Amino acid sequence: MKEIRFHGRGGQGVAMAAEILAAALVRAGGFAAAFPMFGFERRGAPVAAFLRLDTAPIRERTQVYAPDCLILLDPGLVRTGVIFDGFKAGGALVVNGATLPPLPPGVRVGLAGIVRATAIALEELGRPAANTAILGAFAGLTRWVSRGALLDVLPDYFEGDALDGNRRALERGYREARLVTVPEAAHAVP
Amino acid sequence: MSAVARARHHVIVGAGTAGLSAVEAIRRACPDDAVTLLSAEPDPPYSPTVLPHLLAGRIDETRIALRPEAFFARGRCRLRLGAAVTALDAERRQVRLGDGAALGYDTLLLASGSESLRPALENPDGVELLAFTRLGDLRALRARLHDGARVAVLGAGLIGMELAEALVHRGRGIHVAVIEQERQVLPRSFDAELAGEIAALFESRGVALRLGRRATALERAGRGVALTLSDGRREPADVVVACVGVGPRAGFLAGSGLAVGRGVLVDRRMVTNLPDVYAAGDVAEGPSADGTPGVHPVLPTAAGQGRVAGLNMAGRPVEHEGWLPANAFNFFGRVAVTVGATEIRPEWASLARTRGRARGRLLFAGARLVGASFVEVPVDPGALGWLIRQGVPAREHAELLLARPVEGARWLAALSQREVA
Amino acid sequence: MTTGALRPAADVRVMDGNKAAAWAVLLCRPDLLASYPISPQTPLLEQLYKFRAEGRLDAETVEVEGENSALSAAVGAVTAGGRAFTATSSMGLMFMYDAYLYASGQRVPVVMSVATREQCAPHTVSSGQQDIMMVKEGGWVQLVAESCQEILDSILVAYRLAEDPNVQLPVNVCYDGYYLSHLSEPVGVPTQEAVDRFLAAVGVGKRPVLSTEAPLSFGAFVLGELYAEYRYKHCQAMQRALDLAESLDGEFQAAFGRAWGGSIEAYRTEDAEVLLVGTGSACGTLKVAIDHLRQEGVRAGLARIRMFRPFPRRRLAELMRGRRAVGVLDRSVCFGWNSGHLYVDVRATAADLEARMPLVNFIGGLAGADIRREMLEDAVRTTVARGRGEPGPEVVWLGLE
Amino acid sequence: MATAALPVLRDTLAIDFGACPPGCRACAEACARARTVGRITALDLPEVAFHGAVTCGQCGEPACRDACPTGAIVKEDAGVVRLSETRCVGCGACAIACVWGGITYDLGRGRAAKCDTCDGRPACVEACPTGTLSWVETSSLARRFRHPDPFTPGVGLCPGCAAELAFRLTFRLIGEDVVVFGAPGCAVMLVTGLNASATTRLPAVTGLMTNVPSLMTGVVRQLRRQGRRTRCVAFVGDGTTADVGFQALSGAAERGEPVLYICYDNEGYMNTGVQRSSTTQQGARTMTTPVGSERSGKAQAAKDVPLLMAFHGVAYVATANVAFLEDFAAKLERALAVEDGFAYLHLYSPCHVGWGAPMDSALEIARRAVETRVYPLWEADHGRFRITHPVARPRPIDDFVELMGRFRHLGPAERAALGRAADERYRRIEALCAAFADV
Repeated sequence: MKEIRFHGRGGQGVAMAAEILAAALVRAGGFAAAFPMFGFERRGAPVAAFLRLDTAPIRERTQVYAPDCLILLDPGLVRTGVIFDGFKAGGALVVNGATLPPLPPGVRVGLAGIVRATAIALEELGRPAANTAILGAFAGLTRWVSRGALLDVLPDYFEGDALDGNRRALERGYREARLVTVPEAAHAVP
Repeated sequence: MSAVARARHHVIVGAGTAGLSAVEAIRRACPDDAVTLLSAEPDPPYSPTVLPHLLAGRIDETRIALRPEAFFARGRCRLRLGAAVTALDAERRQVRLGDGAALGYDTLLLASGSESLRPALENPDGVELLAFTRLGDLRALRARLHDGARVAVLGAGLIGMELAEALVHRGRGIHVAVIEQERQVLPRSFDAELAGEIAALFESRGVALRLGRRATALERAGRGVALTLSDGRREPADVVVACVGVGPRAGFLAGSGLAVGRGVLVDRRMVTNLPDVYAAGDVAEGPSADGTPGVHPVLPTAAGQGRVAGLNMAGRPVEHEGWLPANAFNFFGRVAVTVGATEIRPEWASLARTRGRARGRLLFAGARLVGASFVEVPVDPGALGWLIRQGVPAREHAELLLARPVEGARWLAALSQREVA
Repeated sequence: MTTGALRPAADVRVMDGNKAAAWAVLLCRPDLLASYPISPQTPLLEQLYKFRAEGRLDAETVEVEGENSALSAAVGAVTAGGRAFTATSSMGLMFMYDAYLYASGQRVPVVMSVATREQCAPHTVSSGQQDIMMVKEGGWVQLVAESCQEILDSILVAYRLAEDPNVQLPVNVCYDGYYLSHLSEPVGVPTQEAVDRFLAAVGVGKRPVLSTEAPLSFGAFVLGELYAEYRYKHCQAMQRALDLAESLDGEFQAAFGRAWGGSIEAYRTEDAEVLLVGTGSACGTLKVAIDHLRQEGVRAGLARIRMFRPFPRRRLAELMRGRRAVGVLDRSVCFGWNSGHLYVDVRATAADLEARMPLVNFIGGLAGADIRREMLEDAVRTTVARGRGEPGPEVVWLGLE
Repeated sequence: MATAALPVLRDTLAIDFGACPPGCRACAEACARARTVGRITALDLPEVAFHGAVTCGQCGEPACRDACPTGAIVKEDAGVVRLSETRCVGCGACAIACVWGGITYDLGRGRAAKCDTCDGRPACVEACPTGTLSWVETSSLARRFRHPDPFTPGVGLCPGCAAELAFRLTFRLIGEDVVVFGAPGCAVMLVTGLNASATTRLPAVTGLMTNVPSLMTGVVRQLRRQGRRTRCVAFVGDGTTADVGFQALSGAAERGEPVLYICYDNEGYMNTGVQRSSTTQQGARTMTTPVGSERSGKAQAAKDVPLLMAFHGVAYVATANVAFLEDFAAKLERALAVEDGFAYLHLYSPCHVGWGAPMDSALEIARRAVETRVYPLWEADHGRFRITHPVARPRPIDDFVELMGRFRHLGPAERAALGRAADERYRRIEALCAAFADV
């Protein structure tokens, strides 16, 4: 079983990113469960979401405390100091932005990738919903899910122009994601 | 939750106009209450007013019932015929009946009507002296009337004159003589002038009027009888009918503690001096419109008093407006109507109008109409009565009332009724 | 026994608990949907209105001004012979409490889901089971789900239970707010034909309804013995619902290929020395904890209460019989008993047993506080220790201190 | 369901008194031609510049009948006071007894005669050139009763209850294709029964004080779904309506649910022993607004619920009053004409028990509430405001206040304030009528 934690802000589509990813994983024949951690609904508030994927049914109904992967839709949240809590040594890190945020000492990243997901979203959708672009990047970087599975489930969440825009955003995220080197990082892909 | 009043038992003595009006009123106010209506007579309720009309043949006995049978079948009303009341025990709240049985009541209405007064005359032979206030009287009279019979009527009051008129109307060569101690006919109803006209009318139809005289003795004479009059003359007859007046039928109340004057004394609510005992109609002596008490044995008064008594018995405190003298007479097609006062008082004004046989006279106390009498003129006695009762200032319209009495009175009454309403 | 397991299949969609409930409602073809939004149940309503807007749901929709009216409108529709659905959470459930009692006392077979949530005060919109515990004596049938699939399936069963001529009671389908209402996981959606077949046994015409042809008076005033008779019959119907829940589980499996265990899901209880008792989503994590501890040789099992009202007292007593200790997991508090609500019921059930055993209550997960697997493993170990005679407090607050 | 035979009630003659053209005697002449003896009197009196007509008013308790010695006059079930000419002996007692000008005494034949409305086709009306005489429906209320009284025997309300009267009328008008809704309160015993007994022959639902409009919503939606036009009608009190149940009422009104909601307003919680509600009149004594040295009576003015409902923008809102039943019936019919929207009737229904008045006083109190402007009769039909019973010259407020013990403690100043408040209320409705007469 792998566990993923999403961090972002209200309005970025954090919860939906987790749900789309779960749907794609199930579409591909696996099992997945995702849920967001909610406070009061407010634009701009910090939001987290959790996802588990496995080859067997998932019964845990708890938050993710030891993520195998962190997906940071808003790297600025790193300043809160809790983003990397429990991050497994050698885990994967997918960041929305041109560079990696400063990492706390002791964090051992196995794979790090960046993508300008917000810029892609603004270009393709006209609004900063970075979720599909970063999912494309996640697929391209980790290979835990196929780009095709993600594209397959997009019609369940979008329609019309939004569907087309999100397809483009996902494709561009997949293409434009870049692996980056982290000092002291272990480069073995999990 | 309010308690529901217990249904009560009302006993009404007498099934005439007053008694029946009381039944209607009780029914309307308290439909669940029980009513027992006691009539001393064997016949279904009727009004003695119909007697001359029956005798004259203007109507037959099948058409005189005051209410259809279904009326008594409705609700909790029980009509007992031939049930004469012999005594009242107000303490135990019961009346005693002719068969000795006692009947309890919650409220009691005395509406036993009136009965004929007996004339004071010598009758050594015990000659049969008929009366004319009940169906039984009528039947007795009819049995004795053969063609050409001579009938002596004692008294030229309303009943006597109506009897005389009916006998004439009946025809068959019947001779009628009316003996009256006053010098005019209908002394309590008309002034002398009008009475004179009426008298002339009767005489023109062959009725012998013996005015200013009274019968002092009665004896057998051959196959008939003979009356001795106060002036010494003798009046032969086959049948003698006493119509010298009526009085309240209140004899059975002797010893009950009930206050009786000329009739059973009642106030405006028809309450007697005994608890829950009421009286109405001919038997009652109640206030008139101006408040003076009196017995007023005419139909509208009986109906009004009966209704007021019934409502009070049912717990609705209402007052009778007081009786107003009013009469309508129709003798041989000549019509006379009086309402209110008939005798003028010194302080009153009288306005009259005569046109041919038609006459009208109005009495005014200041601006107020207090009496009206009309002969051979269509009038509306009800509307006139309203004007008199309400004290409507009618003096300024006296000319209109005399010239066009129906329209004038109805107009004035209607205006006043709209103000009152 | 592994129950409710889902094999990936073509009809499987990933959806959260609210959507799973909405799909179930759609399949049950209600005549009327009455709703008032409250977190975390709101997305369920939104999904149903979306179905309605798309023409997939042929139902009257009533956007009421409050929860009391939501349930009342549903009760009205059912009284007039329809099938109705409503849903709520937390203070919304409290605000409809008079109508809640009216519905059960009138024996109105309405179905209402509850996305469970804490109560005020203090204010919170977070998960917890306090709301359904506050109404557990209201005369309704209460089903509690552990997964999104079970939410969907329980709503289908709820209509069978509610509308059964021998039951005629309103039914709650309860699921943890956020932990299930917002948990996206694969859910198998049955075909409409299969659901229609399953529900054909109940429906309109099999119970007294409002009609001008044969006028009836609903909601009469009743005194004394007749009132006692109504209450007696209500109690009897509750017990019949308990029996029916067991037999329906087999029928459900025949229809849809899934069984859930009836009133109680018994998990690894056959050889268990200690028994854990719980209800709702945390039981999923508890199963993982049990599996984990069994690798260490700890013989623990779980009795997951699926039908909380009527309480499956006899079955639970059988499952408790002979255990060394019983631990009860509560996500609510029972003021005045200084414990959780489920614990009070389990304690009462223990009185049915000849032999006594140590009982221990664990309270956790209030106001969205996460019940982590490690906490539950500690709880199981604590229960085992009590079974060995180790002393300790009767009530343990997880994560506190 | 057994349908009781309903009496056919007759219409009657109306005369606009004093409105005849001078010199016209057309009615009297037509009557004399048609009936030999004229029974209507033309009061053509140029001497006093009056021109009118009078005839029998067909009294309910006719004095002429009571005075008749032969039973010749009867009051028929259909309303006509009929005189049998074959029984009349011409004694004239009827003419003495009648003060209304209803009896014609025929000198020529020695018989009385009176109007019998020509059995519904009066010659006088046909002859009237101006419409001064008309043939009108005096009994239109009863004529509207197309249905039997829905009650089963034995209704457990206080004797003299105005709400019971209103309930019976309401459902004789609405009929049997109806579901009636009640809520705990006095009149719930009109809707439901006790134990296994039912009070009405109608399908009935007794809800909670908080949820009647919502129950109605569910029922009416379901019935419409089944293709039925069955009416859903609530008959509930002011506590349910104005206070604890107001939210549900407001919600159903805003949604425009196709139901008819009738609030019988007896201004308080009478079923629980007379406590104030928000519709209780200012100053009124109740058990929760008792009279003492520090406080006396209700401090606040009555909540104007019908106005609040009108501003919900619903299809039909009206105030009605048990003493103005024709007005009530007409409004009920307009409310029933609304098939697709919400209709609200606010029915003034005095509680003689709670208001400290005699058992037979409810209707008189209700009448005076209108005549003193305490309770204006108006409607808002699809937003068009109209006063249905204008009160140009209100009676003094004391005429209303004096009828009830609940106001006995009020001094002259407080009474005057009540009167001013009533006037203000009336003028507010007048202003709405002026502003929204033709929306």
